[in-house]
Amino acid sequence: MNAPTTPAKLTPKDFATDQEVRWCPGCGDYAILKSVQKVLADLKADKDKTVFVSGIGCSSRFPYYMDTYGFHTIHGRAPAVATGVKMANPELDVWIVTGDGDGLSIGGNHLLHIIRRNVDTQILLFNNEIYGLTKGQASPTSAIGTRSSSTPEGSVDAPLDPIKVAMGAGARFVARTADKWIKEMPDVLKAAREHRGCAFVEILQNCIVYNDAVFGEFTGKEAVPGTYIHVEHGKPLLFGGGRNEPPVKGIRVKPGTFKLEVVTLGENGISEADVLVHDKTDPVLAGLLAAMTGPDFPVAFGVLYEDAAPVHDDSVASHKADARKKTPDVSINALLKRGRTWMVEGPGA
Amino acid sequence: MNAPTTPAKLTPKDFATDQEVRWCPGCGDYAILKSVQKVLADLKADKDKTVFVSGIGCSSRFPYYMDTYGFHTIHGRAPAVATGVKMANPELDVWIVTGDGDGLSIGGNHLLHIIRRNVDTQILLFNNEIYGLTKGQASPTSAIGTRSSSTPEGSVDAPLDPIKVAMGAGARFVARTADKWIKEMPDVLKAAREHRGCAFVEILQNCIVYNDAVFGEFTGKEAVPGTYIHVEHGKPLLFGGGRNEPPVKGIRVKPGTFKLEVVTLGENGISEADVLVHDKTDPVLAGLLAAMTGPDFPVAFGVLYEDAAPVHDDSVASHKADARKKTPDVSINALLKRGRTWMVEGPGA
Amino acid sequence: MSETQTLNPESGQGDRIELESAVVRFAGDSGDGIQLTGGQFTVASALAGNDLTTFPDFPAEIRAPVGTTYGVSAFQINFGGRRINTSGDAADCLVAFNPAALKTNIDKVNRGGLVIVDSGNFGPRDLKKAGYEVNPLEDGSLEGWNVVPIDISRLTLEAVADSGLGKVDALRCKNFWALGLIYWVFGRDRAPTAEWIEQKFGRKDAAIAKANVDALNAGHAFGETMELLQDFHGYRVPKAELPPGLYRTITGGDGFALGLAAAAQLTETEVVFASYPITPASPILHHLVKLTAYGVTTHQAEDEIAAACVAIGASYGGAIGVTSSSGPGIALKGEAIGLAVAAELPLVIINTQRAGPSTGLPTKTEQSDLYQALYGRNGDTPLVVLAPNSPADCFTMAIEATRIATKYMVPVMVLSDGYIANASEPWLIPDVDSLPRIPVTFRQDPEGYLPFKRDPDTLARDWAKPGTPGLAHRVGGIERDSETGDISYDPANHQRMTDFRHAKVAGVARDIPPQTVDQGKERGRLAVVGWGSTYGPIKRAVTNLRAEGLDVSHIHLRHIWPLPENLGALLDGFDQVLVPEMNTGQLLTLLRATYAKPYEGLSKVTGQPFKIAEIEAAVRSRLEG
Amino acid sequence: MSETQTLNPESGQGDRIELESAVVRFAGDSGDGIQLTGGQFTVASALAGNDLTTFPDFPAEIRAPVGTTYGVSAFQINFGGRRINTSGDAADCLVAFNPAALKTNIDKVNRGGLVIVDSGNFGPRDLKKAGYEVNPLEDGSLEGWNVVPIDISRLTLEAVADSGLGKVDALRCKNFWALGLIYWVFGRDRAPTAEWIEQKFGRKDAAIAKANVDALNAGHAFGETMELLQDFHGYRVPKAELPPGLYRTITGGDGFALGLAAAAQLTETEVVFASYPITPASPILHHLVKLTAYGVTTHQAEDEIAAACVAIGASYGGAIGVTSSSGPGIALKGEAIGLAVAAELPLVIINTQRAGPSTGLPTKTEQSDLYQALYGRNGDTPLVVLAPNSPADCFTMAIEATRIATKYMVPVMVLSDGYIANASEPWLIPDVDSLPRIPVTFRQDPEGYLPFKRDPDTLARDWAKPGTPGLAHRVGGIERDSETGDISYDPANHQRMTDFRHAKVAGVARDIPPQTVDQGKERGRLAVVGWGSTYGPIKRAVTNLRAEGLDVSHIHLRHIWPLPENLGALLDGFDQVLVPEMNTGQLLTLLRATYAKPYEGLSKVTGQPFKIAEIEAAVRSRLEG
Ligand SMILES: Cc1ncc(C[n+]2csc(CCOP(=O)(O)OP(=O)(O)O)c2C)c(N)n1
Ligand SMILES: Cc1ncc(C[n+]2csc(CCOP(=O)(O)OP(=O)(O)O)c2C)c(N)n1
Ligand code: SF4
Ligand code: SF4
Ligand SMILES: [Mg+2]
Ligand SMILES: [Mg+2]
Repeated sequence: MNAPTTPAKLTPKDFATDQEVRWCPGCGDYAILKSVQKVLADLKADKDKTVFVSGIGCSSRFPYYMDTYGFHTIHGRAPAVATGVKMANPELDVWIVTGDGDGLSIGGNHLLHIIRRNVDTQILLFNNEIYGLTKGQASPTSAIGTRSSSTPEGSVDAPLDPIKVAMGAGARFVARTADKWIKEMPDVLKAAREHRGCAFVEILQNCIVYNDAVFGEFTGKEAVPGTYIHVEHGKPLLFGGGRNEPPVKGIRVKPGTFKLEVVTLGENGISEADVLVHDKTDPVLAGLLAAMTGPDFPVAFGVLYEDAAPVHDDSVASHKADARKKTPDVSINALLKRGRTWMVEGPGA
Repeated sequence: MNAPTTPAKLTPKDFATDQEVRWCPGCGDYAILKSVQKVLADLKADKDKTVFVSGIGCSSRFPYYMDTYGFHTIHGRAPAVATGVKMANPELDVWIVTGDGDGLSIGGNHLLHIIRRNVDTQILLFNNEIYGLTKGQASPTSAIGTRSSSTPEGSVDAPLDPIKVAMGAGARFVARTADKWIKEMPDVLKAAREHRGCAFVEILQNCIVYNDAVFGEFTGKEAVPGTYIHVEHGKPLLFGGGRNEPPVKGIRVKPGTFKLEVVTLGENGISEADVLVHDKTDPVLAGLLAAMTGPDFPVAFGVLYEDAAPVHDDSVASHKADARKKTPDVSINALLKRGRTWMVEGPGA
Repeated sequence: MSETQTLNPESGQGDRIELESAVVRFAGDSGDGIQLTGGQFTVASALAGNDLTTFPDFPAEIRAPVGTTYGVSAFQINFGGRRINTSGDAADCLVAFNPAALKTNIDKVNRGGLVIVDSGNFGPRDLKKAGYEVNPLEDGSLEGWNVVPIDISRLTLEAVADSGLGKVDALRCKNFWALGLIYWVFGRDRAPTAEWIEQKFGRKDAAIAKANVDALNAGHAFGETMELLQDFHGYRVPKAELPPGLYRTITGGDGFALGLAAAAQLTETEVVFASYPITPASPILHHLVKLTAYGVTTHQAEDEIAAACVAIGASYGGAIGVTSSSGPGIALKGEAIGLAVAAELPLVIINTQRAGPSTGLPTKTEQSDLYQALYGRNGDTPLVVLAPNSPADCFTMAIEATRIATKYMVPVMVLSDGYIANASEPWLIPDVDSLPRIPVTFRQDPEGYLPFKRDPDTLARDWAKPGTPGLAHRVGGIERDSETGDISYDPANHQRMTDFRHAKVAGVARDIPPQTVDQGKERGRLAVVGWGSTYGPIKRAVTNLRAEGLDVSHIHLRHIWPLPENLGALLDGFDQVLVPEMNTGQLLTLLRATYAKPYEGLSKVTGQPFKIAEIEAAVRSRLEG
Repeated sequence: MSETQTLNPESGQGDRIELESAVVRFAGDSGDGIQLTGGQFTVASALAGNDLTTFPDFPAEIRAPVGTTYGVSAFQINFGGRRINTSGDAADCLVAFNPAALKTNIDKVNRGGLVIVDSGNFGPRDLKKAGYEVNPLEDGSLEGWNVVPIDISRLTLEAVADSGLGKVDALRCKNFWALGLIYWVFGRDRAPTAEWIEQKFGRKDAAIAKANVDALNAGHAFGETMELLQDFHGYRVPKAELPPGLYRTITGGDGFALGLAAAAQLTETEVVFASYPITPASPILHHLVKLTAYGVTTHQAEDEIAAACVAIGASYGGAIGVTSSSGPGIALKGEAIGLAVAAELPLVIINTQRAGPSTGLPTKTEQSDLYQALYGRNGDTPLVVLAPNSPADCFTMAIEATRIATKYMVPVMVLSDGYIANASEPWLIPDVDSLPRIPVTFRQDPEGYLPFKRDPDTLARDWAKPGTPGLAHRVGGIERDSETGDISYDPANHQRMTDFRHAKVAGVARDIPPQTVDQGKERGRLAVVGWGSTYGPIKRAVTNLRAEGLDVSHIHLRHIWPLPENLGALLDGFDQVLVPEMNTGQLLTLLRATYAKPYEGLSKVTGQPFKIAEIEAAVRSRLEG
């Protein structure tokens, strides 16, 4: 046949629906939507084989804006629904979109278990450290002291660290990016999509209405140099130079401890060679990088951890294949007759 | 008054109810029950101020056998019920008893959040790596390959590590013990009770009926020397000598990595001084110790991590105190009249 | 005759036209200060002695782009010289700040009504954003209404010209300009609003305060000096005859929050309120977090199941456990509520219903969770169900729920809805000290204590607080021995306990007021039986129909389960029974099942409250047909 | 006359006494192999041509200490030469292996019944463990029964003396010794059991196999040579007239598992079964995990909510999503089921009911989740409810549920219970190839595809599988436009969709068989209306009463919602309608609400099935009173 087999070049618009996008003007969700659409276009994704599954929240409106298959489910349960979708059809490329409330408050248990099972999906957790859709209550990731409609005097409970939770559940891919890292986000999303297994991506997202600017200092164009680091596997952990400037600082292990420390290049004879090289297969390093916060440390972005492990889809498939192999006759009639049976003869017999 | 104010010496029996204990003969739960009763007796606990809250499972029958206050709730929800008990009366000493299914399958979310909030309770998670009460299905901690009524061909999903999950949620006290460590368990339980905040204790427990002997090699009297280590804060990580024998091995950091390694004393010039000293305030070390498994490493028991942090009970209390301070008149009548009001005059006016 | 009365501005004679009641609606962008404007008009009307009901109509979106139809926020008030029962079937007067507001609200205005439009916002871009192809002010499409286009934006800028404010800030004053105009229309006093403005902005920014007051005065002056319509000199809405005393406004969310605080005081027992945010239930939490000093501890749980369990744990611990949510969240609590029934602990569950099924229409009202309240749990699991009929009644019902829950050691479900939650009405502030105390006794005596022994009268077991010496005991969800509370698999015991649970709830019927007829005779041709937020439209419809001479009575249930003991006999006195509900017939099912009589339902499931006219039509068709 | 017939051994004349049917009960420690013994007796009875029903009575504890009353395991079989409907009100013959078994089971034996006791186990320690202060074999307390103490333990040891087995292993053969004796009592063939023993143990350990066969033969020989009772020569239970064909036994768990596998084949669509373990529902999962090859993928989820959501996701993905649990677990699924109703996806939900409320009595049977099935969700959320009436009917109903779910794009709730789950009955194996196919079509054509456009007949929307080119679409729980499926807040649309959901489920009534009368006339004095597992006792009771000449009919519902279209008219033909249920009257509520007639209930909530005699008495009191 002469029909072209590779699809024509796709653009982000090819993945946009006709639905008006209804996030607040200035919401960080817009940038993430654009980025996901761009990544799918860049990767020439087949939109008929792509499914977005979400829970409930501002972030979870995401599927309505993606011209792919989509399921806007109920609060916190997207990982379970997505697992079912994959069980029905493992060939689908399934993305889960969730929020800090959806994924870590009501949905915490499902998040743990989809990660544990390593279902081959991408989880995008939009972390704005607040409940957006229900008008601004504190969320389990809200920093201590966050004033909100449910914590007018400031929240008191320690927040969860999404990446720490994911690693605690045994995640084999964890990454962090932010709405404002427009240039950097696509690569992180691509890496997540390429990873076989459950890829967990925390996306820091600004809620302009209820929790504005909590990530302002260390994300995007206006970020303060030294407050963030983009990590890359095999590259030294250098940062601090500002946009398009050479780095001035590095990270190394504080000798004799399990702790990291920030060093300044050129000070006390420190050179690039003294700086730790990022090894994304080291879970301890990933944990330490994820835990870095200001003012003493830069906040880390990029793929913090990736290491392959058996994938749920494959174990289900091989279990099916084994079963078929062991059962030459799969007719139900044969099945029903298995085991102890007896004949009752008719009255004529 | 001349009445004695210190209670007479208590014995474990003082904490036993008249209910016949109905676990299977040989179940590891008996030893844990004894140990808890002993600890409360040793500590002269006030049984009227002690509450055991459990979910559902064999393990969760525990409260019926403790002559204290007790609440056998519903599957997976004990942490939430316990939080409520503490909110009503923070002076109570609340113990949560849960299983690997109860606490990490259906109850995973509540476990995350009680730990995050640091509610001052002790969580005893009886880990038998199986669902006992429902007759032996695989649990989220079952080792890969576990044959059970729900996984006749062996389970395929990676298990959760309870301690890793707890640390992922930000636990400030984690410990591990086992039903068969009869001598060692009480100290771990005492440490948990002394800890202000949420103390998480994983107790390896043998289910003789559905998952017999999975911990046999490295727990109790018959344990193989070298397969286990009891850690103690400030003491070198030595092990391997067997019962009442001097240790022959140690643990140290593999130089230049975030990994541990086992060294043999006396080999290659290794002496006790080269061995790592346990620091229970180091979360990275705790994570590494918790993750140790055979055959290359011993399984670690004892208090792996402890580090104080603000406690939920205190923040609730201080929030209440602040509110009272700010509100001199707490009469409802005054409250109702706050804000915009207006008089409607009677017809006579 | 409807609750509201169509204006007839042409009839004016230089004097203000007297209206029995009027409905005013403000509509604009979320950023236009609509709710605040409505709130000020409400206070002014209350101070003018009117009875009133208000209802905010928020956009479903958090903050939509400026000028879009889905970003329109509206506020409606019905006020009058007689008792006001609803926020009005339709408006007599609309103030629309932009084309989108006009477009989405014009259908809510009675034909012939006054429509004031800020024509300064009707440029091509504004029209396009609202989806108008032609300017509706010019194409004759608004012929049925008395449309008054005023360039409010420009007039506001002029009015505050010497304030020193920049244009953006100056334009922010236009809601007060419009409010001033409407104050003139209805002859309202500006002083309290001016005072309020001073208080709110004065401290921070005197210039802003002054500008807003200037705008208010300018709008008012515009009304006085310009003729809005020919020979139109404004309206006069007389004072209503209200019981004398001190008043405030109250929403359903306020009612529950204040009622729970009052219940803590009346029981002298701490309330632990645990919930997870959800629309439209969250306002109760938002209010209660500020009432910690009054003996209410709040807890935002990780999910609804946890919230219910925290409340149950608190009740076990000796506090009054309360949990609150809306339909989907209540669905999640079903298993835990069963535990409270089994363990026989007090528990108050508040469901602010919204349109379902599933996520449904979160911001819209419905009464479709009655089935769930009555039956939404495994097992034979009876509990008590109450339903306030207005925002103020939420206060009363919070106390009543607490009384029943603690007296009978039983969960009580209180059904509110999105309308009650957000509607606001004037409330004669009660004297809580004069309300009956709710005696709560905790068992103290270890002698003869049996955890499941019952009070022979109420069938309630004793409430024994952990920490009490000598009362250590165990409870749980497995069937319990009917005295010791120990696990019991005995068949006869299970039957006995099932019967106890049933009889205990049934017995509450002896402890509630007999059902009265709200309006009309005790026997007759037709009884309209309602529950919850349909109270207002049914009441007004029945008033209207009775005024016409129709033989119809209104019975409104506030205690839904158990039903009042006399209800069956009462209903037997009517030839027909009509049950209007914002669901497909849920109370109807209960009544038919209980009394085995062929009562009829009137169902409306649009997410919108009943209109008075709809009830009237349904009754009429049955009595006149 | 009851389902079972009291034995009168004295009437023997050297010949076997002929019995129409008999009930035998085996009871002993969990370790005594009771269930296995019962299973062998069942096969032998089936091979002898009897109809039968069996019911295992497991201890609530996993493995209690030896000799305790709460560690007793029992097995009851009712078998006969006529159709057998229940496992029997009471036993005619009990085999008790120890004092605890005697103590807990003697009340389940008819007065005058044969009680065979292993007197070798009645030492002081054994008696004490069972809580006997005096040996009941000696204190005259068993006078009402024909007690035959035999030192089975000693006789077994003697019988297998030359097997080379140690004492412990040798004693393990005593169940076969007793079985041999019972085989003699009822004239059963030992050969198939001997064969089975060979197969089971022969390969691993020939000595054990031989010892068990020796014990079996010795027990039998003992019966032949010793006189158990004076002039007692055993019983003869004739063959039943059964439809000819190949039979097997089936439990409710088997029925569902095999039925779902058949449904996968009949629909040519994969089934994804997701559940979380819970008593008594787990056997379905345990069976299905072995049927992967037949197109059923199983998933043990982290909790019930996840299980429901995995099934819903699978249905969205184009498989048939099935989830299963028992009451408390179903309570947790309520919110998710609402999503399936809203998204209009097929979903089969199996509830194996147990005694509630809350954790209740997990191992005991009840029908108290009907309310929850019908009403246990937020919103107006109708779905289809079915109820199999026997273990074998679970097979049929699994297929019927799949048919309705996929044809109407709707959740179907199937209500089984603990009795059906564990009871076992002979089943004439159907030819699945001859069952009607269930056509499932997935939308392929992108032309004109509208996700919520409906088939005008069924009102079902199209099922469009992700992966299908050109059909990309979004669904969700927020109210959807009635054609495009996009979010819609339009009031009229919400009413339309509410009406569609209602009408779609109501329309299923046209697609199910009209209600028939199971037994008796179509009009008359009294109809007994049952559902689910009460089928057996009602059927036998009505048979008995009709034989006595009483004018009573039996109607049994298998389609509970919607109700069959003709049901109302059918019930109108009876003066009285009596609704027996193992709950406080849940079907009764539905019927009274639907038809507004004062039907009466008969409630039993003990965790135990109805006895035939209880139904008989209730009917009699109404017809004779
Ligand atoms: C069962 C249930 N509980 C509660 C809600 C209300 N609810 C909707 S979204 C949400 C939280 C949203 O927060 P997050 O997940 O952080 O998303 P965001 O809006 O911030 O993107 C809540 C509590 C619901 N829809 N369903
Ligand atoms: C809502 C609900 N789902 C399921 C069950 C059934 N169930 C009871 S205990 C249990 C698991 C027990 O496992 P685990 O927590 O490991 O305790 P163990 O018995 O092993 O001590 C399950 C699934 C239940 N009682 N309630
Ligand atoms: S509320 Fe916050 S998160 Fe939600 S759309 Fe608005 S800005 Fe975005
Ligand atoms: S089943 Fe296992 S865990 Fe449960 S009581 Fe028996 S031995 Fe213990
Ligand atoms: Mg958020
Ligand atoms: Mg377990």
